[in-house]
Order: sequence, then C-alpha cells, then structure tokens
Amino acid sequence: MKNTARISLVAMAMIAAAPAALADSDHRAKALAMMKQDFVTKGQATADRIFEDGLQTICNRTGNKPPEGITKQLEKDQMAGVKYPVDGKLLGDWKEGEKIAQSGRGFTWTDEPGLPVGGNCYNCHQIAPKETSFGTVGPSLFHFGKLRGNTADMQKYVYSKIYNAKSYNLCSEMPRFGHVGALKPEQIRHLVALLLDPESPVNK
Amino acid sequence: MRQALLAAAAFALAISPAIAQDKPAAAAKPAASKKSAKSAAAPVEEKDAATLEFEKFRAKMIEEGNPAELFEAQGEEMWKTKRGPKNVSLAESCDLGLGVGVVKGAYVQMPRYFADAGKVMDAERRVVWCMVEKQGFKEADLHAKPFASGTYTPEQTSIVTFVAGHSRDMKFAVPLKDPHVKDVYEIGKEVVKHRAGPYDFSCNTCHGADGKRIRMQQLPNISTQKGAAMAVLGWPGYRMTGNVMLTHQWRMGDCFRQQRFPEPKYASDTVTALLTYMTANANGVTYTGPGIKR
Amino acid sequence: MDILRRTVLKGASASGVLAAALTAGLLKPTQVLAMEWNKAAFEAKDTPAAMKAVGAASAADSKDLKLNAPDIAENGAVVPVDVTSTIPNTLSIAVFIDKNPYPLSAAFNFANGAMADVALRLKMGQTSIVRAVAKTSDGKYFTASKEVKVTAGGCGG
Amino acid sequence: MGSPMKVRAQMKGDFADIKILMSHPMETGQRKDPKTNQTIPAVFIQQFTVEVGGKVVVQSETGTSISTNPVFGFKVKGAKAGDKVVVKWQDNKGDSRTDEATVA
Repeated sequence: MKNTARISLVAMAMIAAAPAALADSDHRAKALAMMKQDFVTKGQATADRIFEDGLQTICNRTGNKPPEGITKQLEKDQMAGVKYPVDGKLLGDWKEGEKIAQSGRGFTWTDEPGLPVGGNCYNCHQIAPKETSFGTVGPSLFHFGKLRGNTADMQKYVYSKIYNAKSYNLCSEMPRFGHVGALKPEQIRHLVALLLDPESPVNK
Repeated sequence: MRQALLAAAAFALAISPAIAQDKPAAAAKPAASKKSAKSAAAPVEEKDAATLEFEKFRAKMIEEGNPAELFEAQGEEMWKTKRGPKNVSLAESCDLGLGVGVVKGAYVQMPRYFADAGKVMDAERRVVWCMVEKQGFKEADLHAKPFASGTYTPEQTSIVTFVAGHSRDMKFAVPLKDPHVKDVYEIGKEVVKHRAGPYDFSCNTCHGADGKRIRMQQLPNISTQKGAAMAVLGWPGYRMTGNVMLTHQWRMGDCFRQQRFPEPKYASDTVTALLTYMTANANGVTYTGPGIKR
Repeated sequence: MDILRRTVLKGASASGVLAAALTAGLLKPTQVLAMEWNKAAFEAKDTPAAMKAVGAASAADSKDLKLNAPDIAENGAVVPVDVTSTIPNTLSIAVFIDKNPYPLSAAFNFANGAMADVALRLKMGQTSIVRAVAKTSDGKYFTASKEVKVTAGGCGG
Repeated sequence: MGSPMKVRAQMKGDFADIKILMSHPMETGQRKDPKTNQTIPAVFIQQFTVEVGGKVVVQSETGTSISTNPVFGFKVKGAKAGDKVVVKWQDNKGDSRTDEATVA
C-alpha cells in the first residue's frame, strides 16, 4: 500500500493541475486534509490507506461517473493487469469456492495479518440457495451458470470480473480481489466453479 | 499501479485516451440473458421477516428495561459530583450548548459550534472537552482507552449516555443555520463519498442507497432523513454482544474498520464531521433515547 | 426456612404454609435470601432431570400458560421471554432451556398479589426449546414451550 | 456491595408494573478468558426478592443462564401509588445488593 499511496499522491497532484471544471470543491479538499490528519495506523490497517490510488481518485472526483471518452480505455488498462493461473485452468472446486465465499475476513485492523482473506461474497450477493443470510449490495448470483452456461468465455469473464471488477465497470462497487492480492488465482477459480460448475448448488 | 497512474494522468490532463493503446484489449463481456437476473433471485422478502422480528423484540426490550439505564444512572452521578484535579462538577461548569449545566435537549442539538473551543463538537467530544478543560482530567488519559470492553466502561461513555437520555422523545435539531456547522456538514458529506483502501470502499458503498443489506443486516441510506434516523437512533447503545455500553463515536470507528480503513483518532474532526452529516440529515426525527444493539 | 424453598421448587403440600408465612410477615427478606439455593435442580444437566429436581416430572401441557419468546433471537446472549399463567392459583413458574448445559434458568414464586406473570432475559447457547412450568396451589404442574432459533450473525453490528 | 439497581414501579390499572434492572456480570463459568485461556469462574445472582408495601411478593432463584445485567418484570395486584418497593439480590459469591423505589 505504501507504493500505492505515493503514486496516488502524484496522481492527485496531476489532477490538481487540471482545468477548473475538474478542480476539487472546497469541501472535498478540506475533507481530504482532515482525513489525512485524523487517521492512524492500527494493526495491518496502515494510515496511508486513506490515500486514493489513481483509479479511486478518478471515481471519487467524478462521483463514480467517469467521462465516457476515457472509461473504456481505463477499463482496458485494468483488464491488462489480470493474472491467470499458470496452468490456465479457470474452473476449480466449487466446494472450496463456497468456503471462500462465506468468509468475510481480511484486511481490517482486527484481522491477523497473513491469515487467508475471505471473498466476502455472501456479504453482498445471494449465491447458493442454502445460505439464506446474504446481502443485497450486489446482484443475486443464484443460477448464474445455469442461465449463462459454463463456456470458456464465461469462465474467463467471471474470473476476470472477480480478479478486477473495474475491468468491466471502472467505478464498480466491487473490490478488485485479485488486483489487491486478497485472493490468489487458485482461489478465484474455485469461486468461478461455485458460480459456473453445473454441479455447484448455485446451478441446481 | 502503473496503469492507474497513467489513467489518472490521462484523465487529469484531459488528453486523448489513445494513451496506453499498446495494452491488450479487454475481453468482451460475454452476452448473458438480460432477464435472468430477476427470475434467478430467490425471495428476499422472507428474510426481512427476521429483521422485523428483531426490531419488534428490541422495541419491547427498550420498553421493558434497557441496561443502558444503568449507565445513565452512573453518568448522572458523575455529572453531578465534584471530580477531577479541579474538583468541580460538570453540572456547574460544562456548557453543552444550552447554557452551563443544561442537559435537557442538549444531545439532539449536537453536533454544534462551541465558541469557547473554536470547534464544532459532537456530544461525546464535548463531554471529553469539559472533563479536560473544566475538571482538569488529562486528555491523553481520556483518549487512551476511549471505548468500553469487557467489564470496563469509560467514564465519558456513561456521562454521554446520561446526556443522551435527557433528550429522549425530543427531535433532532442540529443547528445547520450556523455557518460553522454547515461547513462541517458539507465536509462530512465529502468524507462519506471518499473511496479508498484495499477494497475501494467508501461509507456510501454500503450506506448510499436504499434497500441494501450486508448479509442480514439492513444498511440505512444515510443521505435520506429516514436512513440517517436509522443510523443515528439507538446510539449510544447497550450492545448485547459483550454487554457493553458503546457510543456513536465507537460506531463510526467500527464502520471504518469494516471499510478496511485505518483507525480514526478518538474525538477527531473527521468523526465529528460524519456525525454532523448523519445527525443533521435526521433533523426532525424524534430521538428515542439510548438504545439496545445486537 | 426450608419450607419456603421447598415450596418454591418442590413442595406439593407446603404452599398454604408459605402463603400464610408470607402474609403474616413471618419471613423477613433477609431470611429468604439466606435460604439454600436448589443446587440439584440448577446443576441438573438435562431438562427431565431438572424438572424432576423441582418436583415437576409430570407436567401437562396447558393453553393457559403462555410463553412469549422470539422465533429467532437476534442475539442468543439476550433472549427476552415472558411467561404468563392464567391457570387459577398459580403459585410458581420455572423456566428451562433444553439445550443449555444447565437447563433450569430461573424459578419464581408469587405471593401477596403478585400475578403469575414474569418477564426475563435468557442466555441461550444454541437453538433450543424454551419451556415454562407452572405450579398451582393444589400441587399440579403445567407446561408450555416454544422453540427459539439462535443464529450466527452477519459481520457487524 | 454490588452496583446499584434501577427499579421502576408504576400503577397500570389495578396492578403495579414493576421493572427491575440489575447490574451484574452473570458469569456462566463456561467462558474462557481469550488472553489467558483460563475458564472464568461462575459469578451469578442466585436469589432475589421483591417486596411491595413491606410484603414479599416475589421470591426467585436463578441460575447461570440469566442474561448479563438482568432485567425482570413483574405485576402486583393490590399495590397502590406510594407503596415502597424493595428489591434484594444475593449472588453465589455472597455479594448482595438492596435498592428501593416508590410505586408511581
């Protein structure tokens, strides 16, 4: 995150030099200054997390509606960073995927650093029907593969969407799980299986 | 990160997106049947019956007796007793905005601007300020362990609970006409939009739209009066998990924790700005007193 | 003093004595508190044993004994429960949680105008039947029960 | 001496509605201290009484499955405004507490 912070400061500086229409409002500037002063490192949550990276800056600056003219290209840039498993297999074990989907752990100041990070999936999505405690921040993924098929293209789509949701929607609310190192490629393909494997309860 | 930097630069300078054209093209999103999403969703309504049940029994528990009242009683004792190195009581020295010693209605009219401190302060911050300035307690001591844990309850928590209890059945009326308060409100509005951290979350990721849930937990939309009221009512609250009394300051910190943010300093400007934004959005709603939380 | 204690949890015949003793003010509260706590009943590890220890081994279901508890508890550490008996001459009410390590949770004895109506809050380790048992002055026992689901929560609060 | 209770009593028609909030940890003896991994010994209220107008109206025995900071509600007929309500509890460690209120 240190590196991210440094770069984002550069990015912010560049944005500050942008035309007036893009300039920070007075209150946003005050809010940023305030937050910079008020947040402190606790556990693994280091103080520099408060700084935006380049993409966050764009989304924050535009109210999550980046200008159409540049959005596609920026999404492509995000997509370019997606790393696939070395063996090229995108479909893992849905049972493992279910475990990852259940866990909401990781990255908070109360989480032990180094322990596996969860996918947080059920926090926001309905997935397998057995789990009735699910969130609604994201769309329901029940019957995801049943409705869309388990094609190679679909596997690649799901994989890259989980790896970096911003590849498809620049200011998506969904975290960039692979990009930030929360989930490893092997874990992401288990989640792909959870959503696409015909044997997964999601598609029953 | 290089891409993000380039992207930011491209955007900032408003130059052609042709930059970075050497990058491989994004995979096209495979076509998916559009009608699928709706038909696939299992009934969500059923779940909300559980939420209704929780709310019903919470209301019943508050009516029948909320352990928060034990803390109100302790706080009242502390408010009235001469304490601290200066041996004065808060009752004879602390102005919560309505005059020295006036407690009734003070909670629902904070955050407000305090000229003596030159700052907008929420109730807890003001209580701490009074304990330091009027009673002579050391700020560092009050900041060292500011929230309840185990069987420990900070004194300011009990005092805030007492203060809050004296605004029961009164309407929130954060003085937004005061330009100082309005300014802090606008800053708070920016704080809730700020996406950062490993998951790109802002407060608004969860609390910026109606009808969202994390797991089974309803997420109030704090930009609306109704949602802000849901978020503000019930604090300070007696938390059934751990049997501790916790303040709205604590809740803001726990939000940031789950947002994967670092920790906001206790009684900081940022937290006051957030509380100003949320509480003022709930202006006009009747405060039901210290609550009970899961 | 044992008379009162037995009356609360066991006594089939001493109830009249209790009422008389209480009414006459013979039992001072300090004496009441000095009484022995029914260790056998509170340390019984299953509901049948606990019910036996309070003398209520054979209790009949009754619609006039109402147990109000949530279908799903928001938090197992604080489960609000009300028990109301409209069975004439109800003397005491006991509450059990079948799946708790020690099922007997509390026993209340009513006198001098106290209605057979109590609100309390229970700790529940898991989903379980919650059971109320009422005893009448003629030594009869009645029961009512309800399952309360205890769920693991989401991620916050 | 335990911490103060909060006792409220109010006439509602022909009965006094009595609500009691006790301040007590109600340790079950089943919990472990996360730091030391030692079992925390049970500390819980075993008995309490409620008196109205000098007469014992409720006598209770309690175990470990009563919630921390216990809350109880009772209804007493024949009480009247002005009657004194006295609640006394005693726990398994011999600690006790007495508090009073007046029927409103």
